[in-house]
Amino acid sequence: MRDFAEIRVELNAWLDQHWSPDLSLVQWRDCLVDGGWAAPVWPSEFFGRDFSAEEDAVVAQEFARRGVVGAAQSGPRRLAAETILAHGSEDQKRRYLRPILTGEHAWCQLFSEPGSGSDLAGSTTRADLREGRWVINGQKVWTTSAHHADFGILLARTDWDVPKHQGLSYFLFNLRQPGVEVRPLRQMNGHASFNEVFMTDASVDPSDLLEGEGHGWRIAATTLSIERQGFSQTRPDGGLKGLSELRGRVYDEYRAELKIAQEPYTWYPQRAGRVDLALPRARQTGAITDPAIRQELARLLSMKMGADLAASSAAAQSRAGSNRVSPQGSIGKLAASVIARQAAHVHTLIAGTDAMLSGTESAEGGVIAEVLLSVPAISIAGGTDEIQKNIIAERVLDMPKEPRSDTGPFRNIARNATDPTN
Amino acid sequence: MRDFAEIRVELNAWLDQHWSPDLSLVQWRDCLVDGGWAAPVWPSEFFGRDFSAEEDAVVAQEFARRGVVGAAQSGPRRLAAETILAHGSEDQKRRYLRPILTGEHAWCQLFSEPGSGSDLAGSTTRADLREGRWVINGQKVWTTSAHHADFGILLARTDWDVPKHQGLSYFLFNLRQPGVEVRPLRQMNGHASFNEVFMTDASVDPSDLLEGEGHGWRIAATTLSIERQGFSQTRPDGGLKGLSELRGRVYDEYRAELKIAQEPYTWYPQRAGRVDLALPRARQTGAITDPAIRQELARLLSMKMGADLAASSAAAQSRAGSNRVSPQGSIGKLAASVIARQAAHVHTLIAGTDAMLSGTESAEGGVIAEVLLSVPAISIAGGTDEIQKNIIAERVLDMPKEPRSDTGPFRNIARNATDPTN
Amino acid sequence: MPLHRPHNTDHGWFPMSNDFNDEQLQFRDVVKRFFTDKSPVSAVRRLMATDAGYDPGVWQQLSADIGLAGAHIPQEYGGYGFGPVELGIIAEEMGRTLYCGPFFASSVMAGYALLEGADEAHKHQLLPGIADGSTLATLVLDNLNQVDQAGQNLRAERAADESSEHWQLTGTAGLVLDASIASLLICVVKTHSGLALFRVDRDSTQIAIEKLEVIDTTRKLYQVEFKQAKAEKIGVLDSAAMALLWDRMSVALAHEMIGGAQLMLDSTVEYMKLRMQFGRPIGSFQALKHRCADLLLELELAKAVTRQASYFLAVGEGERYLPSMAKAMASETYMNLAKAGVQLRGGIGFTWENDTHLWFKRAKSSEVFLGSPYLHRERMMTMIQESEHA
Amino acid sequence: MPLHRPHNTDHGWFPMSNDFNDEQLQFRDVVKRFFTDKSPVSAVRRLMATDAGYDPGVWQQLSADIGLAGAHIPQEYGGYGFGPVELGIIAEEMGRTLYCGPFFASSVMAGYALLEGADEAHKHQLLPGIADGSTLATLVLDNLNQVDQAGQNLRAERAADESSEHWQLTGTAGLVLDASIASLLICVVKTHSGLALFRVDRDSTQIAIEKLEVIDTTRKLYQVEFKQAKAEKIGVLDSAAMALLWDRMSVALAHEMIGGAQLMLDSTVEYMKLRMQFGRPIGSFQALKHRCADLLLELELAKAVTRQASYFLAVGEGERYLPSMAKAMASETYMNLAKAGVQLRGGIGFTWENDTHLWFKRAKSSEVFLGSPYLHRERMMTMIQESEHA
Repeated sequence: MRDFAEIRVELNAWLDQHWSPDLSLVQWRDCLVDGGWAAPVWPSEFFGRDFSAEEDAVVAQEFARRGVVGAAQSGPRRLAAETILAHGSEDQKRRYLRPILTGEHAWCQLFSEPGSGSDLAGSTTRADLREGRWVINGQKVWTTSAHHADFGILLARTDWDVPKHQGLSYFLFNLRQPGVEVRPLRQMNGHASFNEVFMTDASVDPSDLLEGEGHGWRIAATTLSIERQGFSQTRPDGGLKGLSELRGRVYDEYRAELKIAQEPYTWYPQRAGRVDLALPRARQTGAITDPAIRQELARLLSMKMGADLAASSAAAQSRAGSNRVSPQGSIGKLAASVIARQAAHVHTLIAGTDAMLSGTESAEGGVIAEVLLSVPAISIAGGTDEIQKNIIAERVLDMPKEPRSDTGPFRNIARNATDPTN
Repeated sequence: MRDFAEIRVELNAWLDQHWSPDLSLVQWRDCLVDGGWAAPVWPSEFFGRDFSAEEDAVVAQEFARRGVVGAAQSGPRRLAAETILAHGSEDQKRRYLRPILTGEHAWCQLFSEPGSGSDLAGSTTRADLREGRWVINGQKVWTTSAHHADFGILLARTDWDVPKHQGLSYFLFNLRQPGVEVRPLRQMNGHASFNEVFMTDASVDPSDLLEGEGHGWRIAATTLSIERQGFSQTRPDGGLKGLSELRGRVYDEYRAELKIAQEPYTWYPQRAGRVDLALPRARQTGAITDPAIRQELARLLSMKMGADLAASSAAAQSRAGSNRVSPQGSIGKLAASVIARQAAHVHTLIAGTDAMLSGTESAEGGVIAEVLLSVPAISIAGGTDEIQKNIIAERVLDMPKEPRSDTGPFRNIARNATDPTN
Repeated sequence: MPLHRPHNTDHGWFPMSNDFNDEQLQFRDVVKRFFTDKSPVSAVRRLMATDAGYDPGVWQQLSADIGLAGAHIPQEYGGYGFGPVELGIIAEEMGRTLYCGPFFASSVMAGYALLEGADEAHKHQLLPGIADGSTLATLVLDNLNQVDQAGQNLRAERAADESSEHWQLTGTAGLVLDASIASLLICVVKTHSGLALFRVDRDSTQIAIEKLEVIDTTRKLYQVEFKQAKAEKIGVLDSAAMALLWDRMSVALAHEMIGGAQLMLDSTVEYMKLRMQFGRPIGSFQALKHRCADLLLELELAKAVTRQASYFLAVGEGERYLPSMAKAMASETYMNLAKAGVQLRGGIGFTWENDTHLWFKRAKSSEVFLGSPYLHRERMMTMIQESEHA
Repeated sequence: MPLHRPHNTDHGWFPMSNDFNDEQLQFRDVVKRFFTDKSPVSAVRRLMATDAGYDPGVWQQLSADIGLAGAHIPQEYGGYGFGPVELGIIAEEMGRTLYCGPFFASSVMAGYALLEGADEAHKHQLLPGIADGSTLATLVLDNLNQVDQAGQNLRAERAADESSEHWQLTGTAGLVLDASIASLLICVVKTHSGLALFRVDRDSTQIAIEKLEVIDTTRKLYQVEFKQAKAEKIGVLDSAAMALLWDRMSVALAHEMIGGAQLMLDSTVEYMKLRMQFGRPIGSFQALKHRCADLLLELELAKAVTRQASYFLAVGEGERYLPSMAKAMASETYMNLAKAGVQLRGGIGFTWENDTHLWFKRAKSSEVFLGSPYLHRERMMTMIQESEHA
C-alpha cells in the first residue's frame, strides 16, 4: 500500500506542472486522463492507478483543497462507466471510458418503460438482429437528461421465448441517430425533469452489445447496485467549495456542465417534504401554539429524527465494514416516503386555507405549494413504496415470496396491451 | 295471499284456547308445534303454514303483544334448522326439526378448526366410513355454547383426493357420545365464550349425512348465508318486552334458556368499542376541552355516524327489495373494526394513565378496561378484516383474484403441520 | 322550463335514507349526462389555461337550457325551488367531471348569501339574474381560515349622505372565487352592529382585482382590493344566518368532493384491472386490493354523512353538526383517494399528461377551501358542547 | 463481582451511533441469556397470578449474582457504575421476556429518585441496599397523568419536634408500583418550598395499601393511603431534577417497550412463516407482508431514537427532548406491534392460552405508564419552544 503522503507529493507535483484554470474543460480533462489522475481507482490499463477507495479519497481531498476540477461525474455517465468497466470488452472500454471522463460524452439510462415500471425485467423494447445490426424498437421513459445525452445504457429484449430475465440484452446505444426521438416529460408539479425516448428502427452495431445476448438482466443488476450506492448523485458545488466565486475558463465550463446536470433535481428537496420548514412555518404562523398541530408536528420531527439516526448508524456500520444485513436501503426509502407525507400533512395544517395558493406570493415563495405537489413522487420514483415493502418483508424479515405469475417463456406472460409487441 | 286480519283472528282464537303461562316451556312449545304456530314460515308438511315473511311478522307481533313465548330461537339451533329444511331428507326433517322448535335439543356449529380459520374449506377433521358408520376424528374450535349442545352441524373431510371444496361432507352430529370432549376456550379478556370440541373415533350414522358425500361445502354456504342474515342473533328480551317482570313457569324456564344463550355475548358491546361512552367519558374527565382529543373524538363520531347511516340506508334498500349489489355486509363489518379501534384509541386518550386499571373500581366499572382488551376480537371473529377486504375488493370493486395455491387434490396442498392427518 | 319540478319543492328524501328517490335518480341522470358531455377532460384542460376559466356557451346551456344555476333557488326568486339534495346531485356531477364555471361562486356562494342575508327587496332584485345565469356573482368572505373572524378585513363607512344606504368599502379580501368574471360582488363585512351584506359592482373603478397563483387552476382565485368602493347595504347576517350560510356552502362543496372522490376510486380501480406487472393485473395484488377496500370504506362513510347533511339542510331535522362533519370527511376521503390515484398508477400518475393530477389538485384545494377538516371537526365539537349546555 | 466493568464507567457509546460496542454486546448476551433462562413464559404466567408477583430466588440471582439491580447506580453508592445505555440493554431484555420483578420500581424508579433528589448522606444510606437488591424500594409519584402536578395529593407536615427532619405524610397516592413487596417508600411530595423527597417505611401502621385491579398483571399496582405516616425528609427535587428523573424513568421504560416490541415482531413473523392457509404460509400474502414491513419501519425509528435518548442521558449531548420523543415512539410502536401480534395470529391470538396477550397487556399498560404518547409529544414541543426562547 502506498503512503498517503507520497500520493500527495506526486499529485501536487503533477498539478503544479499541468493545472491551469485557463484551459478549456475538455483540454484540462484530457490532460488529467493522460496523467492518470482522472479516475485513480480504475485499473491502470484504463486510465487509472489501481488506487484503493482511501487513496482515491486523498486525491479528491487534494483536488478540493486546490480547487482543481476533476473528471466528469455528473448524471448517469458514471453508471455507464462503472458498468462498462465491470462488463465491457477491451475494445468497449477503450472506446467509451475516456470521453466519459473528459465529459465529452453525456450518457443516460434507458431502462424503465411505460409498460414496465416496478417490473423492470418485463421490458418489451425489442432488439432484433437484421443484416448484421441490432435494430431497436420501443419506448423508454423516466430518462433523466436524455435530451443532453449522446449515449444511453439500454436494456432491450432479444429473445421472447425464454423466461423474462433471460431474454434481455444490454447495449451501449448512440442517441444521435435517426429513429431516436427524445421528448420532455412534464410532471404534475410543472417541472419536466425526465424524458421519454422513442426508438423506431434505431440501430446498434454488434460491437456495442455488452457481454452477449441474454446477459442484460445480470448486467443491469450491476448498474442498479452502483446507482443505489449513490454514484448518480451530484453535489451542487461539484465537490468544489466556493465554486461560484472561482474565475477561469475551466470553472465557467464546469459550472455550465453542473447546471445542466442539476437542473432535473431542483424540486427534490420539496419532494422530501421540506421538514426543515415545518417548525419555522409553525412559529411564523402561530400554529405552534395549537395543541392538535403540535401533536402532528411532534410526530413529524420524531420520524425524521428516527430516520436520520438510523441512517447515520447504518452509515457508521457500513464504514466500519460490518457485514450484518443492513435493512437500510429500502427502510430508508420507505421512511422518506412516510416522512414526506407527514410533512405535507403538517404543512397543510399550518397553511390552512392558504394551502390553495402557489407561486412566489404564497408561503415560502411557493416552496410549500411545490411540496404539496411533489411529495407524491417520493413514494414512486426509484422503486415504489410497495416494491420497498416487498423487499423489506422478503429480505429483512425473511418472509416467503408470493406465487409468481411470470414464469415460463416471456412470449406467454400476460402483459400490457399497450406494449408494442404482443 | 291471506289477509293479515284473518291471521290475527285465527291465531288469537287458538291462543285463547291453548296459551297458559303455567305450562312448562316444553309442554307449551309442543302444543305450539302441534298447532302449527311454532314456525309459520316453514312448509306445511313440516310444522309450518307456508307463510310469507310479512305474515310471519304478524304472528310475531301478536306473540309479542300478548307476551306469548315462541319457539326456541336462540343460538345456532336455527342455523341447523334452516339448513336441514333446505338440504335434509324427509327422515332428517322429521327427526330433527321438532325438538329444535321445542328447545329440547340445543345445537352448535362445528365448522372452524385450529388449522383452518380464514380458510374454512381447508378443514381437516376427517370422517371415514368404517363398518357402516362414519368415524369422526379431529378438532373444532370457536364453538359457541358447545357445552350446552346436544347436536352439532359438522363439516368434515370424506375425500382427500379431490380439490378441497369437493371433499367435504356435512353431518348432523350427536355430541352426547363417548369420544367427544368439550373444553371451554378462555380469551385474553378473561371471558370463555367459546369451546374447543375434540372428536376421537366419534361416530355418525349414515342416515345423519346431509345430502351425500362431497356436498358439504355447498351446504355450509347455505348455513353461512343464513348466519349472515342474522339468524343466530338473539335479542336480550327474547322478543318479549318486560320479560323479566312476567310471572309463570313458562317464563321462568324461558328466562333460563335465554340466559344460557346470551351468556357468551355479554362482552360484545365492549368488543365494538363502546362508542356510546366516549362523549360522556370525555365530559366527565374534562378531556372534551382538549383540542387534540377533540379531533380524535370527532373522527370517531364521524365514522360511527357514517357507518350507522350507511347501514340504515342499506337496510332500507333491502326492505325495499332493491336488488342492487349491496356492499354492506363486508363494508359494515370492516367499518365496525375501524370504529372499534378508534374508540379504543379515544378511550385510552381520555383515560391517560388510568388506562392501566381494570375491575369495578376503574372507569365505568371496568367497562373501559374490557373495551381495551376486547376490541382486538372484532377484526378477527366472523371473518378477519383481511378476508373482508378481499371480499370488498373482489365482489364490490370487481378486482381480480390472486393466483391460487390450493388447487388440485387436497392431499397435496401445503397445510399446517399440526393438522391431525397429513 | 326544462327541469321536471319535484312534487315536494323543498326536498324529496325519504327519511333516514342516504339514497335517492326515483325522481332524484332521473334528475341525476340528466345532470350526469350534461356534465359528461359538456365537461370532458379536454375542456377542463383548455379552460384551466384560460383567464376566464369557463365556457360561456356551456354556462348558457347549463343555466338557461337545463336550469341548473337556479336549481336550489326558491321559485319566488326566479329559481326552480329544488332543495339541498338536488344541489348535492349537481355538485357531485360537477366534482366528478371537474366542471369549470362560475356555478359555485355565483349560484352557491353568492346565491346562498343573498338567501340567508339579503332583505326581501334585494332578493327579488338580485336572485333572478343569478338563477337564470345572466348575472355572474361571487361572494367576498374573508377570512376563510376562521369564519368567526369573517368580514373583519373590510371596513364599511356610510357615504356622506347619511340617510341613504350607500356606503364605502375599504380593505383587501383574499381568496375571492371567480372575481374577474363576476359582475356582482356580494361582500360580508363586519360593522359595529354585526355582519352585514353589501353589494359592489365589479366594474367600479374603486376596486382592484389581482389574480392569485393557485394549486388548482380549475378554481380561479383573486385578491380584491376595495378603495372606498361604492357599496349598497342589502341586508344583515346574524350569527345563525352566517352559520347556516357556511353550512350550506360546505355541504355543497362536500358533495363536489364526493363526486371527485368517487371518480378517483372508479378510474383507479379500472386502471388497476388493466395494468399488468409481473404477469398479473396490478389489481390482483393483495396489498393494493386492500388499500382500495379501505378507501372504498372511507368514501362510503363520507358519502353517507354528506347526503345526510343535505337531508338535514333540506328538512332541518338531525344533528346540526352534520355539515361540518360532512365537509371534514369528504375532504379527507377525496385527498386520500387522490393520493392513491397517483400512487397506484405509479410514475404515469405523476405526469402532467395523465389526468389524475387534475383531481389531485382539486382535492388539495377543496381540502382547505371553506375551512380545513381540522377546523370543521373543531366546529363540530363546539356544536356538540353547545347542545349539551342548551 | 460478576459483571465486566466497562472502561468508561459513565457510558460506552461511540458518538452518533445507535449501536453497541463490543463490550456492550457481550453484556447484552449475558443479560439476554439470564432472562431467557430465568423468565420463560411459564414463569411469567405463574408470577402474574401471585400477589407478590416475583420470584425471590431469581431476584437474588439477578441482583447479587450478576449484579443487575445496581448496574446503573454509581460505584460510590454500591452500584456498578454503568450508564443509561447498559440500563437500556437490561430493560430491553426484561421487556422482551416480560420479566416479573421489582427491578423497575426499586432500581429504576426509587434508585433514580434518590440519585436525583436525595442528599448525599441518604444516598449513601439507602442506595447500597437497592443496588445489591437486599432493599426493595418503590417510588410514590402522584399524579402520573400530569407530572407537573406531581406530589400534590400528599401533604407533609413537620412533626411536633420542629428541629428534626421528622415529618408526617397524609393523603392517598394511586398507581404505586410493587408497593406490597417494597420495604422502603420514596415519596415525592409538594411542599411550600417545592418538591421534596421523603422516605416512609413500608411496615408503618400509618399506611394502608390496597391492591388495584390492572390490565397487565405482570405489573402490580397499588393505592397507598398515608395517615399521618411518619416520614423522613431526605432531599429536594428542583424542577430540573424532577424533569431529569422523569426523563430517566421514561427512557428505561422506552427500552423495555422496544424489547417487547421486537419480540412481538419476531414471534409474529415466525408464526406467519409456519401458519398455512389457502395452501400458502400466511406470511406470503402481500397485504400481511406489507403490514409487517410498515411495523418494522416504525420499530426501527423508535429504536434509533430510544437508543439515542440513552446516549443523551449518558453524555448530556443532544436534543433534550429525546427522552419524551423516545417514550412516545416506543409506546406507539409497541402497541401497534402488539395489536398486529393478535390480529396476524387470527383467533388463536385472542386466546388466553396463546401468549400474545401477555405482551399486548404490557404494551397497553406501558403505553400510558409515566405519561401517554400524547403527553410526551406535548412535553417535547414545550421543550422545543423553550429552547427557542432561550
